[in-house]
Amino acid sequence: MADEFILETEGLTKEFAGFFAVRDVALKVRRGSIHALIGPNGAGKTTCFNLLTKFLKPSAGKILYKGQDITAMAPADVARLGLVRSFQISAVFPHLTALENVRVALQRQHGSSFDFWRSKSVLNQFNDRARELLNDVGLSEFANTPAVEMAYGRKRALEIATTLALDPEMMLLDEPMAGMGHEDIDKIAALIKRISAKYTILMVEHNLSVVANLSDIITVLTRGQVLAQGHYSELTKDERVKEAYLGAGHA
Amino acid sequence: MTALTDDTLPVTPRAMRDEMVVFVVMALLLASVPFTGVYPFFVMQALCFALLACAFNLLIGYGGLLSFGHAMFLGTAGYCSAHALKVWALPPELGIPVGIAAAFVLSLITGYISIRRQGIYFSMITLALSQLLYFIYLQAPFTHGEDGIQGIPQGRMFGVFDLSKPTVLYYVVLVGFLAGFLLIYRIINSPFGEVLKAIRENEPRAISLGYRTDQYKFLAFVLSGTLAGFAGALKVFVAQNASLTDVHWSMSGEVVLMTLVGGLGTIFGPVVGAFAIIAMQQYLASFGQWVTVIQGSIFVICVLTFRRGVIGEIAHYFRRSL
Amino acid sequence: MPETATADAPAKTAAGGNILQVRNLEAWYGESHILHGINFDVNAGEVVTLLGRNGAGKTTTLKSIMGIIGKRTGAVKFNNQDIIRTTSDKIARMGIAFCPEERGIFSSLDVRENLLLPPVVRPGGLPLEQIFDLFPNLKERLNSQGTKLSGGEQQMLAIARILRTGASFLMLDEPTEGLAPVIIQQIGHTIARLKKEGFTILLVEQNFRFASTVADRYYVVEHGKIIDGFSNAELAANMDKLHTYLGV
Amino acid sequence: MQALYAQLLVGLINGSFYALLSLGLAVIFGMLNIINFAHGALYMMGAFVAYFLLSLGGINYWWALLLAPVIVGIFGMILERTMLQWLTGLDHLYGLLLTFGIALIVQGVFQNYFGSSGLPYAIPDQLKGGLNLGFMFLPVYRAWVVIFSLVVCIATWFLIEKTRLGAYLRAATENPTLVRAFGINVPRMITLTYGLGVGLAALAGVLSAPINQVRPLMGADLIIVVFAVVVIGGMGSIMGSIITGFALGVIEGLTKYFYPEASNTVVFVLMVLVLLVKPTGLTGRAA
Amino acid sequence: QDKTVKIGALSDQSGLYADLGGPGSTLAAQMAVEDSGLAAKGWKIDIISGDHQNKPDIGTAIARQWFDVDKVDVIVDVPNSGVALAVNNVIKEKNGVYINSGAATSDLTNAQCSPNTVHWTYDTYMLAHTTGQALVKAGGDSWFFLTADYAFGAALERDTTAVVTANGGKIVGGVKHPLNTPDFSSFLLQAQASKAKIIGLANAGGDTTNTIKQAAEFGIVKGGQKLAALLLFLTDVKAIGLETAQGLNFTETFYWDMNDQTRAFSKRFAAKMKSSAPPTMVQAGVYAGVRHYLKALEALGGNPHDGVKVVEKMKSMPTEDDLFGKGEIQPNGRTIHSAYLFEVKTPSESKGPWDFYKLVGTVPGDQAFTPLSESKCALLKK
Ligand SMILES: Nc1ncnc2c1ncn2[C@@H]1O[C@H](COP(=O)(O)OP(=O)(O)OP(=O)(O)O)[C@@H](O)[C@H]1O
Ligand SMILES: Nc1ncnc2c1ncn2[C@@H]1O[C@H](COP(=O)(O)OP(=O)(O)OP(=O)(O)O)[C@@H](O)[C@H]1O
Ligand SMILES: [Mg+2]
Ligand SMILES: [Mg+2]
Repeated sequence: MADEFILETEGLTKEFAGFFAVRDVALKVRRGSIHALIGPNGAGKTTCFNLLTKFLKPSAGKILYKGQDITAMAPADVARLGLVRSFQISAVFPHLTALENVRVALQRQHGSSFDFWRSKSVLNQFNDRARELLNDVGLSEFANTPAVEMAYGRKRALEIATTLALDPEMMLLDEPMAGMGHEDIDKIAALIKRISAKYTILMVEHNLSVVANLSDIITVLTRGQVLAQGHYSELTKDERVKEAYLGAGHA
Repeated sequence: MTALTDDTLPVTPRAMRDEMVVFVVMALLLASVPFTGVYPFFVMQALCFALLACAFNLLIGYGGLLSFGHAMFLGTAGYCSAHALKVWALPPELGIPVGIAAAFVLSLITGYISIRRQGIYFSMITLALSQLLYFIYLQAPFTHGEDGIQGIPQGRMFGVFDLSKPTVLYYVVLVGFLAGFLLIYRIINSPFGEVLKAIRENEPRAISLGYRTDQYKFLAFVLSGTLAGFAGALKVFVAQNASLTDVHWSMSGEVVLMTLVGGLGTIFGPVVGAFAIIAMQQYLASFGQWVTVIQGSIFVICVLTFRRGVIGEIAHYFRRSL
Repeated sequence: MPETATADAPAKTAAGGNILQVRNLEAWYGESHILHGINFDVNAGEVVTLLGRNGAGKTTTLKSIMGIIGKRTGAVKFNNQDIIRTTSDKIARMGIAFCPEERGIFSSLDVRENLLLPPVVRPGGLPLEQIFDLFPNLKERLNSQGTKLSGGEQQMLAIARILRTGASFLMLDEPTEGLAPVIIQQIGHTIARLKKEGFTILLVEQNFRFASTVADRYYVVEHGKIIDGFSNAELAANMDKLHTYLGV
Repeated sequence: MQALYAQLLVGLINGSFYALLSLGLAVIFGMLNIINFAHGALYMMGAFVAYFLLSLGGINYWWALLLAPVIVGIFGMILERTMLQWLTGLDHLYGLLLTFGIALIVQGVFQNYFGSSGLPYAIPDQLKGGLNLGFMFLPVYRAWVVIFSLVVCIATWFLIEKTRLGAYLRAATENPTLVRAFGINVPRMITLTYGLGVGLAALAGVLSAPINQVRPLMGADLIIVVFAVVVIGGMGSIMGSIITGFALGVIEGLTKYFYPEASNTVVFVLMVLVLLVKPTGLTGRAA
Repeated sequence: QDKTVKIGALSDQSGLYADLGGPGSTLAAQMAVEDSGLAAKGWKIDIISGDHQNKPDIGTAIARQWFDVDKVDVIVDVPNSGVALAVNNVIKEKNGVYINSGAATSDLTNAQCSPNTVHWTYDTYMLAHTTGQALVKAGGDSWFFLTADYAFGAALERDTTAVVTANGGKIVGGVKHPLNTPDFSSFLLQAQASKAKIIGLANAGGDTTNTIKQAAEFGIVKGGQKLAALLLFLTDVKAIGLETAQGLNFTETFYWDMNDQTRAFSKRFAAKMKSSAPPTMVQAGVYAGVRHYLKALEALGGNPHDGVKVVEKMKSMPTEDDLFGKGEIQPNGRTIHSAYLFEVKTPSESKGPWDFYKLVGTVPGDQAFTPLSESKCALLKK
């Protein structure tokens, strides 16, 4: 059933001058699920994301999104299909305010983005929605703060709000919790949980408690290849996963 | 290329009101020039360069693209308008569009070639293209090589306005400038302008939001080039000649200087910068040999002490965007 | 190259003696006043952790000690020498090494060059083999461009390169960010070992669980001030307070 | 055919000037991230210093070859210390404008005192005369220029790419604060490097004094072409600029033979083509 | 009658032409005013100077402002053909007086002539004509051209070719080089290979001096070929040095060491120059032009502030001064006076810092300049 899986890859491979960062990965992401991609550092998770969102060209393999082959598409077009990513190193528009950051994303769907002859006050129609989104990630008091002046954790939150603004069908989150305080982690985790009702989420995360609590299914990647797949409870028992990722000391 | 515009302030409704006030003041001041005894030719020349600098600023200040070949639009439009007026004997209201159209076509071509290059390479490829064009114009018969096209008739606009009358010409140029300025202001504060700023800030992020960023940069390039062409077409009426100076790389450099002196990425900065530089050139002309030294010192002082430019510093002081 | 000088332990101050004293440290980014009087001490051979919420000023504290915040006042004494006005290159030469939170991997250098970049300031740094034992990924990717490493690998590289310099006082800003659990455990072991070898470590951590496995003492930073401090032994008793401070 | 050999050789000679000049620019850009528009003016100063050494101090060409780069290098270091230093971390544009301003000042001052038509500088006696190669008459001085510049280019390349210095410099360009926090006196290193780059320009100036007029504007005419060389080679790439420098000299030489009118333009055509195919120049890193 | 006059010396004060015009031209104009003795007769004569930076639009802007704001009556000098032609239009429009000395283009008195303009000193036609004719007559009957690839170079080459072939010489080849070429060795090799007796340099400024310098390096003159520079000034020779420039042939209309009058003037002039240089022919032309202009005003009894009227008066009076001797201004605005072919001395022949030239031949004015019959000037059709 094509509809069951929103995203599928077959034999996805990326080679950098003889080094295989991703090798022959077959990934199936179920619609509406939170799918976690974990693995030791350098396993190829970010590279996978880059391949899926077309920021890198695959050396081999095929990517199907909603049954459509997107292997040869341009990155912006993939985003337009509703497959949107966040970045591992936080990516915001530093000199725009938080509100403007979100608005830029909202504006894209509106289709007036090439209108250079219109006043930008037409964009005010997005303000309410933007505030709502900021509120969701706990940034409502920072609406008029330029992103550059925000602490790191808040930038991450802002980035998520911006991604949400696109109302994507599927979100790829690369370490959304990295560098956040505990409080924020809980907040964002709750947020992800909440939005997962509407969106499919593929997420890379090293924070195990987050992975454990949130994800429906987990794929473990090592050295570019899929090592195992399953639920958190199953994987913690898997010796290979323990050795490669969790570490001997893991309870 | 973020360090250039680090001080950009978010535009609030209050800021926009400030800007409108300043604009009205500027327009009134300029409109009253013929009654003040200020030499109108000087102001007209400055207005043309101000428009050019504003067009250039659209690309660098809001698109983050430093073009080092903007003189090619100025010069091309100038040559084409001049040719249309002198050889084809078109009236001014048609001569100007000819120049603008030429700049438009040129910006389509050069934009297509250059827009995908990044940072310094973008600057260099625009420089290379403008140098190529310079050599072409040096050879092409219709430009009359280093002599330039001289003695261009100013004619009557729409058959009524006699442009050889300084005051009439002045108001025509002023209207042209204000129209161009308002258009640029509108572009900056349009939905398109917002996206442009976002791209300048973080291009990969903009792509990941689904923007085909090359298309936005291309449009910005074409708008900027065409408006620069408008400045070039107006300038023909003021200088009554079209020469290689306008396509030389040092002219491109001068535009950068004007914008920088006034304040990169500020709305009124390029206007102030253009007036300052043109005034300086006029005034220094009598200093003879020391011109280059003085000009050089101004560059140095400007970069070292008020990097935000005149308007940039003022705006920063009041925490407003201007 | 002194990479081979394994035997020499880093120059120690009198065991347990006070190696770093921070008094009334204030710091500014441009106009904004970030630190409002930080006071704390680090004793030689200790691992001290700064805890605090996002934006509390932890990173700023480390940077101020390192001398890379433009405007700072107060007193920072390292080995009884006041370094508040000293430039960062001299501070580094005195034996303080800093691993920044944004990692600071150089994209124009390959991994090997990145690793060998910081000059050895005194004998006693870890030899390369040991570093590769700790971080096997690095050995494999020695010739790739620094910033082409994965996020976690960059973090490893950032830590690795200061281990070789022989500096005896390490400041690590969130060293576990973005690392897989296996590696975090390894870093924990490394810190323990470095401590045994006489290094002093000042740590900034969000990952409280990790911090609690390595630290001797904690300070809590809030709004640019140290608001509390306790030792590992007092940890259990202070859990409630920590909860309110950090929301753990 | 013989004429062609001659053109190739002559092209190589010009190439060695391009290589030396673009090398200095590449060092300064690649290491300090400054687009040194004053390069042409400093090249000119090199030639002038050689002239002064000879006419005022009676110091001959060989000493000038050593002294002029040192003197101009020191001048460059003063510039760096007093002005360029304040621009670290800012956009390229500011460095470019500042050095452009400096170039105007230097050129203006020289023009005021020495006029624009220039001063003569004779070829040193040891290098006078020429070799008859059969297909052409090769002035000994030109042969010397090629060999000497090759040696200097390779030595500089070695210094930058094969010693630690290069790594420090590149790292310092990206993040001076951090490199400094590793214990390296970044400001001093940068000053010295700028001095080196400027010294290379001055060296080229001394080399060219006997061939070209010692004129205040001698560098201004050349600088844009040299920029193009650096861009084609890939901004900041040392080897790239050396090779492109020599190659461009040859290509230009051939153009001068087959289609002389285009010999000034060919470099820009080349630049556009190269950038279209390789967006960061032949060997450049991403900007 | 109004006895106030304002003279504007518009020149390149800092660029390529600053040495041959520039501040020296302003000085020449000042000396002309002093020597006229008009101040003693109640005239008030002011001089202002400007730098056109070799840019036509700066030149025209200054000119326009001088007329509109500063009430200038006459603009003098203006080297650089492009600027000179642009300024020509402004002066015609404003009905001022234009005494051009620095520009080479013969268009000023030909296709683009104006009733307000007098062109002193030299032009391309004269240069080509004198040099070409004299050299062919001296046996230089095969020519190879090194031509700057723009209108000015082309005009020089065209005019010289006409003279050379008319006198029985032939052109064996040529190469067009771009403006501001730093290195000429490629072109010189081609010239050398052509075996032409004369290598004609149809270029200017730095291009010419570099060619000459590099020609010496490649042993061109030693190999028996001669260089003929079609446009060269005293200051250029100084810059190249006699060692390199010796034997070079070219034309000028004024040289400081021609006779007692020129020497006396040059001595006074050099004393006031920062560089102690004697006047170039362009500066001499400014002096002579201003002197003649003032004579015309005096003859008119006052300044009518009417350019056409003054220029008509100037044309109606024969010219005579210490520097160019006797001459006249033709109806098209061209000043006619003798032209001289010089050869550069060898270092051993030279006796002083500026002792550079040997006189090789003299061409009377009526033969040196464009014959009126060939002129396309509209003023002649009346
Ligand atoms: N552009 C590139 N060129 C060369 N090698 C690369 C490139 N990008 C990634 N790599 C290599 O591919 C491997 C996988 O990197 P990737 O960023 O996908 O890891 P990751 O799983 O996201 O790790 P982390 O958890 O540390 O972020 C790494 O070893 C990295 O060095
Ligand atoms: N470059 C800067 N300019 C202005 N303000 C800054 C800058 N860097 C940090 N700040 C501000 O300084 C405060 C303290 O920042 P700091 O980085 O020290 O926090 P932190 O405790 O390390 O937080 P985190 O856990 O998020 O890293 C924050 O409010 C932040 O917004
Ligand atoms: Mg990753
Ligand atoms: Mg921090």
